[in-house]
Amino acid sequence: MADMTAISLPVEKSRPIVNVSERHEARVAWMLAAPAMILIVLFILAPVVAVITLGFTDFELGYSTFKFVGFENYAELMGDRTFRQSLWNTAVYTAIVAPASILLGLGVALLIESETVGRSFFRTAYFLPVASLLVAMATVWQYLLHPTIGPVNSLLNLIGLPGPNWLGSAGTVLYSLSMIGVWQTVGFNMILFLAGLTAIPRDLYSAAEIDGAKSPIDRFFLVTLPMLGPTTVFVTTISIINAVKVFETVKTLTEGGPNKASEVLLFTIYQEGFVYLRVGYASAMTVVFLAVLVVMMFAQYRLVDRKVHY
Amino acid sequence: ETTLTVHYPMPGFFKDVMDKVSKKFMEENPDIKIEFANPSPTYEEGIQTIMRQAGTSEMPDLTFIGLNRLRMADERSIPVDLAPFMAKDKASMAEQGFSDTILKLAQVNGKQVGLAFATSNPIMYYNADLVKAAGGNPDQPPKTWDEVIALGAKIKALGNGVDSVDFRWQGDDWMFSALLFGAGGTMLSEDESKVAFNGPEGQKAFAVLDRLVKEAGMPVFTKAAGEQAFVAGKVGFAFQTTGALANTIKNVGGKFDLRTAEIPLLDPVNGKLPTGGNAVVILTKDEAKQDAAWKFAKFAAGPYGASVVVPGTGYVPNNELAAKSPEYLGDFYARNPLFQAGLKQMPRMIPWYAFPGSNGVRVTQTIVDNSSRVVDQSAKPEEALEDAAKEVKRLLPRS
Amino acid sequence: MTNTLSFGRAFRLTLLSLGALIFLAPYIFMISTAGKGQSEIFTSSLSLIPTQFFYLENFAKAFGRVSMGQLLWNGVIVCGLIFVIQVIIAIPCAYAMAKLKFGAARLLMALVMLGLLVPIHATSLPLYVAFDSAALLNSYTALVAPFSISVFAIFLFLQFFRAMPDDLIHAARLDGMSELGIVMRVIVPNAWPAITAFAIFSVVAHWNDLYWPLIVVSNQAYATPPLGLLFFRAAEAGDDYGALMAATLIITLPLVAAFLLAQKRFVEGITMTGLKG
Amino acid sequence: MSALSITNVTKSFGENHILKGISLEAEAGEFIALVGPSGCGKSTLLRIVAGLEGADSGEIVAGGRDLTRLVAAERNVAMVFQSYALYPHLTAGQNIAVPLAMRNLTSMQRLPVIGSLLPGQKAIRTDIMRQVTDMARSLKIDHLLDRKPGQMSGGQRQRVALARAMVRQPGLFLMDEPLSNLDANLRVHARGEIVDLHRRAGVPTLYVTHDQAEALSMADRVAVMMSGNLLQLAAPEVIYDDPAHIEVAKFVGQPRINTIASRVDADGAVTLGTWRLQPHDRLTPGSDITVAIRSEFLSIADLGAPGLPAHIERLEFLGSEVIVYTKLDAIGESMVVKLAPSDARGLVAGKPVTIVPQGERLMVFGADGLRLPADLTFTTQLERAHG
Amino acid sequence: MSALSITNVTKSFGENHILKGISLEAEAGEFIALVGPSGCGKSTLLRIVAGLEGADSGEIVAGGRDLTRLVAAERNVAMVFQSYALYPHLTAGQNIAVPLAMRNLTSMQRLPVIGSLLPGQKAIRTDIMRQVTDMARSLKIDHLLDRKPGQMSGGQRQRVALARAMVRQPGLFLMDEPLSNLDANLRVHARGEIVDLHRRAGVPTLYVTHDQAEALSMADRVAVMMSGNLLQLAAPEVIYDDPAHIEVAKFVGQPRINTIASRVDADGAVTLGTWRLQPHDRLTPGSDITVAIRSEFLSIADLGAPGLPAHIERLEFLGSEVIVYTKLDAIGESMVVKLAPSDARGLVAGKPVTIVPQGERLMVFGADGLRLPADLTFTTQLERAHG
Ligand SMILES: Nc1ncnc2c1ncn2[C@@H]1O[C@H](COP(=O)(O)OP(=O)(O)OP(=O)(O)O)[C@@H](O)[C@H]1O
Ligand SMILES: Nc1ncnc2c1ncn2[C@@H]1O[C@H](COP(=O)(O)OP(=O)(O)OP(=O)(O)O)[C@@H](O)[C@H]1O
Ligand SMILES: [Mg+2]
Ligand SMILES: [Mg+2]
Repeated sequence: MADMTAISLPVEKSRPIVNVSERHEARVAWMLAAPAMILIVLFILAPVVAVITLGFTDFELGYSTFKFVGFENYAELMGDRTFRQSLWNTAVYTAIVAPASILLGLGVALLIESETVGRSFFRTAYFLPVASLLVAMATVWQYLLHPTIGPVNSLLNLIGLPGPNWLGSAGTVLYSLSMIGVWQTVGFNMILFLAGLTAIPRDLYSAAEIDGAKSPIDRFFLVTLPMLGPTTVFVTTISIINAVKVFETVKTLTEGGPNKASEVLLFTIYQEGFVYLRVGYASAMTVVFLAVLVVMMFAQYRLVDRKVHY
Repeated sequence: ETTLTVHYPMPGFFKDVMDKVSKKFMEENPDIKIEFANPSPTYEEGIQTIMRQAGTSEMPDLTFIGLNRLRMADERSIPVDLAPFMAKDKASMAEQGFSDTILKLAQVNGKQVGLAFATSNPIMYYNADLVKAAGGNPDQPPKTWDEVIALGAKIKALGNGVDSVDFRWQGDDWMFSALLFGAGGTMLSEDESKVAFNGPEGQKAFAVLDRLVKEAGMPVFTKAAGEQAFVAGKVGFAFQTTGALANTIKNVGGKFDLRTAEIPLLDPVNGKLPTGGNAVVILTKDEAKQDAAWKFAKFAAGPYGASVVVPGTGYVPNNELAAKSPEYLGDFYARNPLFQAGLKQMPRMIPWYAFPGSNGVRVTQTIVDNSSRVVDQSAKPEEALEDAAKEVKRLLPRS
Repeated sequence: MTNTLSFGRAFRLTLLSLGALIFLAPYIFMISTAGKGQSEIFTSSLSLIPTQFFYLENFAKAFGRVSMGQLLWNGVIVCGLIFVIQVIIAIPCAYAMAKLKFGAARLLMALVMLGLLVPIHATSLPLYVAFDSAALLNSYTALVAPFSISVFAIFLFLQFFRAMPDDLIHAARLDGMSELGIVMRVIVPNAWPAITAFAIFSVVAHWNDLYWPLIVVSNQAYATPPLGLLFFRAAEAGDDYGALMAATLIITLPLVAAFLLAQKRFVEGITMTGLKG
Repeated sequence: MSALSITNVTKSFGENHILKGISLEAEAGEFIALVGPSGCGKSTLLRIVAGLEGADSGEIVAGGRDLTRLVAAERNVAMVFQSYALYPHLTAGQNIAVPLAMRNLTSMQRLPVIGSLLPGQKAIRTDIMRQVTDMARSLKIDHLLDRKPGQMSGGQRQRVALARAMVRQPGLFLMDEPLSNLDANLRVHARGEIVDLHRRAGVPTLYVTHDQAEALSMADRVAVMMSGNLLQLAAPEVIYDDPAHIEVAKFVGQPRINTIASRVDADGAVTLGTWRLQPHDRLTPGSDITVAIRSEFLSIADLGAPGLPAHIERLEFLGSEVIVYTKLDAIGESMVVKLAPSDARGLVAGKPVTIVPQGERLMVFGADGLRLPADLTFTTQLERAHG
Repeated sequence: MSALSITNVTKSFGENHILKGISLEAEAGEFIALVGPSGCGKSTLLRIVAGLEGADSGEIVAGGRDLTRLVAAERNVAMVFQSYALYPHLTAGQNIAVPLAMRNLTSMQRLPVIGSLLPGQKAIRTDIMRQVTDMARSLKIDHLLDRKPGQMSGGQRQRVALARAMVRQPGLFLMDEPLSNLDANLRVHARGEIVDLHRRAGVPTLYVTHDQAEALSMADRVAVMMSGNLLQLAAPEVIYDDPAHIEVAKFVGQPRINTIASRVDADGAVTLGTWRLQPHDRLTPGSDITVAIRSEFLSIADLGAPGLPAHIERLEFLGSEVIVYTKLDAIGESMVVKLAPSDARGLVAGKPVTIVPQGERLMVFGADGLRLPADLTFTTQLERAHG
């Protein structure tokens, strides 16, 4: 048997059609994607490579020279308590802000869609925080959350609750920042969900009604949620990434304090690189930050993505 | 004609001052044109911008650098040494009120890297209404920390959401320095090789902080929160820079009787106070421009500059002539008693200490973090101080 | 179906209104502050309506202290350019990734993910050095170029395009459209909700961006709106709140107007009714 | 009391009046086929009955309940959509199970993860799966239960949509062309299943179809809609043999009924080319009428035989029959004749022949399109017109 | 050389082998109808020919060009999708105009605003509009040109899809059930339009349909596909009268052909219940065969007449004909008889009758499903089986 296969001449198989159209498709795809790819390389990849390189140096801002120090920065990172602390804080922040803003965003989008009056008003109201200029908003939040003269605590006092020291105490500062983070991102997610809702064929709701999905909740689970699958994956990914990248609020509101209670990754990196000027070390931090996240997000995306597309 | 590009931080604060100074300067020096680069929001970002731009064509000719960052800038050879210019100008320098004390503020290891432009020191603000209500005499403000604490406790006892004290410990080590230097202490040993702030002076300093919380019930405020509470009339004493004076006056308006006084010192005899503010620094390496830049630097830091800065901000005059001469600030202080506290403290001003080495800035943060542990009572003052000292020791350059 | 106020509907409206109130609270405070004199802003008692109207003064300050017109104009130019370029670059790429088979799709996906994660803070230094050596600082190019590629846009469009029925694209191919033609004539008209949503995000983000303009712009002729806000801030000494809020309102207002105009677009249902099955 | 009564339903889309007042009553267990030209509003009527679209006016009552004010989910109707409307994210099996799950499981039990932990749901789920499998088997899609709609052919999707509607026990069946994408055998088979189910369920059914064989063979009564009106609602035989309106006659029957416009002579007779027809009763002289006869009631004789001389234009082979297209020599009107293939032997295009109508099968319609009384049919067959 | 040649095309979806090697040749201007059970791969084949789907292997050559190497846009084929695939954002008119605009306007001229300023495009646009209107008129959708797909009924959408394909002058027409949602009259009308167009264009056409009347009447040849294979490709008459395979015989013809499984006796004759059939030629004794006869070649006689005794089970009225379902008394097999309504008078369910087949119409298929030689037909009609 083995001999026979060995001597038999290769049979001419009819040419697969696949290759041609696929090759063409691939070529076109390359062409369409090329500008984006070039720009990604130029404005994202190249700087990232530069950052990675810097991570192996002792470069400090202001000095024109630097030397390579190998993995020294990474070694230092291992024992850096601040880095660990900010890693933890970032995780906590993300664990609060991402789910809360996704759920609220979805809820608000659904509520607004099912309402007939004041849609424009509500959309705008929930969107406004997205458009807010944080430099100014920081002041406002400082005041609103002021432990003694702030309106929030005044209201709490009215109903007999003690007002916490929102931004001042190490115990609450992270939650306060999370709250502000949610405030900022709900509108963002709402818009995405609103856009996602438009892509759902009306026919499916008809079918659902006919099938006896009486309550809006039934229809939500039967049609809306699954059909929003891709949008939800997108929103989730973006929400997590944005939460992990929290920076501005921390910088303008608490500067990481008190005593590092609101120290988050990007703030730490910024602090190292631009305030302490140790760009090399900050770069190493950035690399670790990116490596962890890229792997995590890509895995998550591939895993979930397969499930939601039909 | 020479055009100078000038960069400065905190435009909300300095824009009017800069406009005024440069206008006058151009009137006096028609051959020099002043242009402003986009200002930076804070000192911190200002120096970042300069460091980034150092050596590029974008680098401005002059900038204003926070006094505590001069050392760092100098380590990176960013400022031009002013000694040669001063040597040429020796006579007129003294005449224009650049005293040695003042010059020292902008020296790093004896090198004149800039001229102090706007300087401040920490003072005590107080709400006379609250002091009165608590049984104190507003005309006789507390002179020692003990008195502050005692009166603070009484104010706190007034209730109704009123707090005793806001001590601006956040952000940097400036106010800690105020306590430390006020007790006669120093940050490091003379040769900068050992940590010295954990000595008895430092312990006293942290103890004050601790007692402010424990005995006077000082709350944990963020910087902005403290400021807002004070101007709302809900805080008895606020300890912070004179630089905030002008704005505080505006924010308080007629809501209550705002007063200022000298800050209590743990060592009333030898106590010193750190100097905040900034110095004008020449960056341009272009010799032709340098002369013009020097002219401008001298003008800005000179009496005219000071006479513009002081009323607009609350800073203390960085120029002796300006303080005394009727041509400049003259009777300003008589008319504005609130500004006097800072002025009276001028003789005690010493440079805001900048730590050596690449971790210099980070040391500041370490001190702030440990201060915060005291304020939120998560650590005993001795403990926090020791931790700070240990950490700072680690961060100092090993020699 | 009916417009009567049922219990559920009343509940829904209450919920929405309460939420809106919470979300608007900072703005309410802001508007109120923009009309207050400086000493009236922080008081122990909360009052939203200024006792004395300082709107005129504060807005006059906002317009007087900085050249607002120039700032807004720069903002429009920069945001407009950024948005147009982003869309032109991202849509074909997203289409290729969503609907065409090609080997690099996965690599591209990884790049996009990376791009999403990389904060501009981390790469600003290398980018700054690059722009400096190309002598491009202080120009619209410097403000626009780094954002010419939006991985967010690619990612967003990718999700939307995938949901589009293949048959539609097949029909277009048979009708003789090139792939680029399909993108322009079939994909884009049917992706308005996504494009509008992205437009909003892009414009908002770059209109409000403070970080990058601060780095590349030292010449005030190229300053964007948030840079103008700096003139009302004095971190060390306390801000001029009234004027700051007034200026913020002026800067935010165009965004709100744009949003109001745009929002119809992203909720306008494009139902795939050309199809069966 | 009728099981379903639709009263005076009207509907417009903007300027277009789609339904101009449709009224219809169905008995319990009655199967009504709804036919009419494309775009006449059949789907719209179904959607209104289902509660998916609001009518501009009119009432719908079923099983004694006034449905008009109820939302779709409460009307308890099953519907097959013309566009299938399958849930793209669910497999065929899950699609079919949806209505059962909605009815038999509580909303708690239906929750994604938690639901499957609750007590009692296991048995219900098993039961649902059994019903789904049974239904799928009867429509021959049991091998597809795990596929998603995107992986199925058009006909397969249609059967899933059908199964989803048939698996329930609704108060009313609405089917919008449920078999249009099926091949003939499958269609016959599915027809049988639908009729069976209908008989078992005993609920009124509205069935939209373009296939006349379907309409005529399945329905108890056929409703013919046209341009917004219900022209006739009657038993299939009546619709076919005794249409009340010329449009109904034209619409039903393949090939289309032959019609010749004419005018009543002074003596009440009708002249058709060279032939005169004498009706039983008198027609109003001078009135415009249309004479119509179905193609199967015409036969072809050799030239010269008594009848209408004509030429053959073309022939169409349809397997079990042949359609002969002819043109009458005298008046140039087309006449279509349906023959058994055996009878069509020897016929070729161009050949002159004689067309012989069965006189008692002639129908006469007035100028308004309405049928003139049945007793008007002609006894005097095909007398050669004098002169 | 043939105008279209498909050689050995195979295609699998995962484990499912959908096309198992389809080969087919079409002459220039030939109209080939593709029929087969739902899910047999018709749409898939069309999509492969169009270049929308890659085949696993095989070749496609059209007009001398090897299409295999070309992408869809270059193949110059027009296709009607089973799912319509209309552009949702364009009106009906714009939908139809797309292929013309693509061909006749340069890419500059097609640009939204600038395009309408360029010289020369005005005339072209007018011409396109004219063609669109003409085509729409011929499919009776000219009043819908300004509606978007969402505002049209199913049949209207289908006609727009058809118009979009027909308005071009492609090298190849592919139509996937283009008339399934149309009513009978419209369907006949559209059929005529398609045939006309096809004749004018003279390009090969592949036409998928479930409507046998369509397949048989329109096509030059009919291709019957089943479970991935092409069973027979022949002229309609051949497919109907002379099927090469039992499956083809079963698939084509309504009602379905009557089949009776049997075995050849030792003497080469075939016993059907109480009757023995004697073929012309000898059949292999002992082999399994299937005897088949179409329903129209059976007739019903009174009980006692020579033929197969049976009972009537039910009757189905189809307008011009009646389908009689019977069961043979002897072997319990079902037999379906198609009669003219006149011949069915007096028949009721349960009545015992005699079924009389036309012997020369009997077909015999072997165990492998293939037709046994034609000269096997029986001359000895229905001899009563002895004993
Ligand atoms: N993407 C897919 N994945 C898996 N199987 C598929 C896919 N697409 C089609 N099929 C299967 O391939 C077979 C052929 O599908 P195709 O659409 O060609 O059938 P068809 O002959 O057109 O049927 P119909 O007459 O019902 O339209 C079907 O059984 C279908 O289930
Ligand atoms: N949303 C709409 N806006 C405007 N006109 C519409 C809309 N929906 C349907 N129509 C029109 O209403 C008429 C009736 O549509 P409907 O779908 O009820 O027809 P139908 O009888 O089901 O036709 P078909 O047999 O082709 O499915 C059609 O002429 C259609 O164009
Ligand atoms: Mg319809
Ligand atoms: Mg198909």
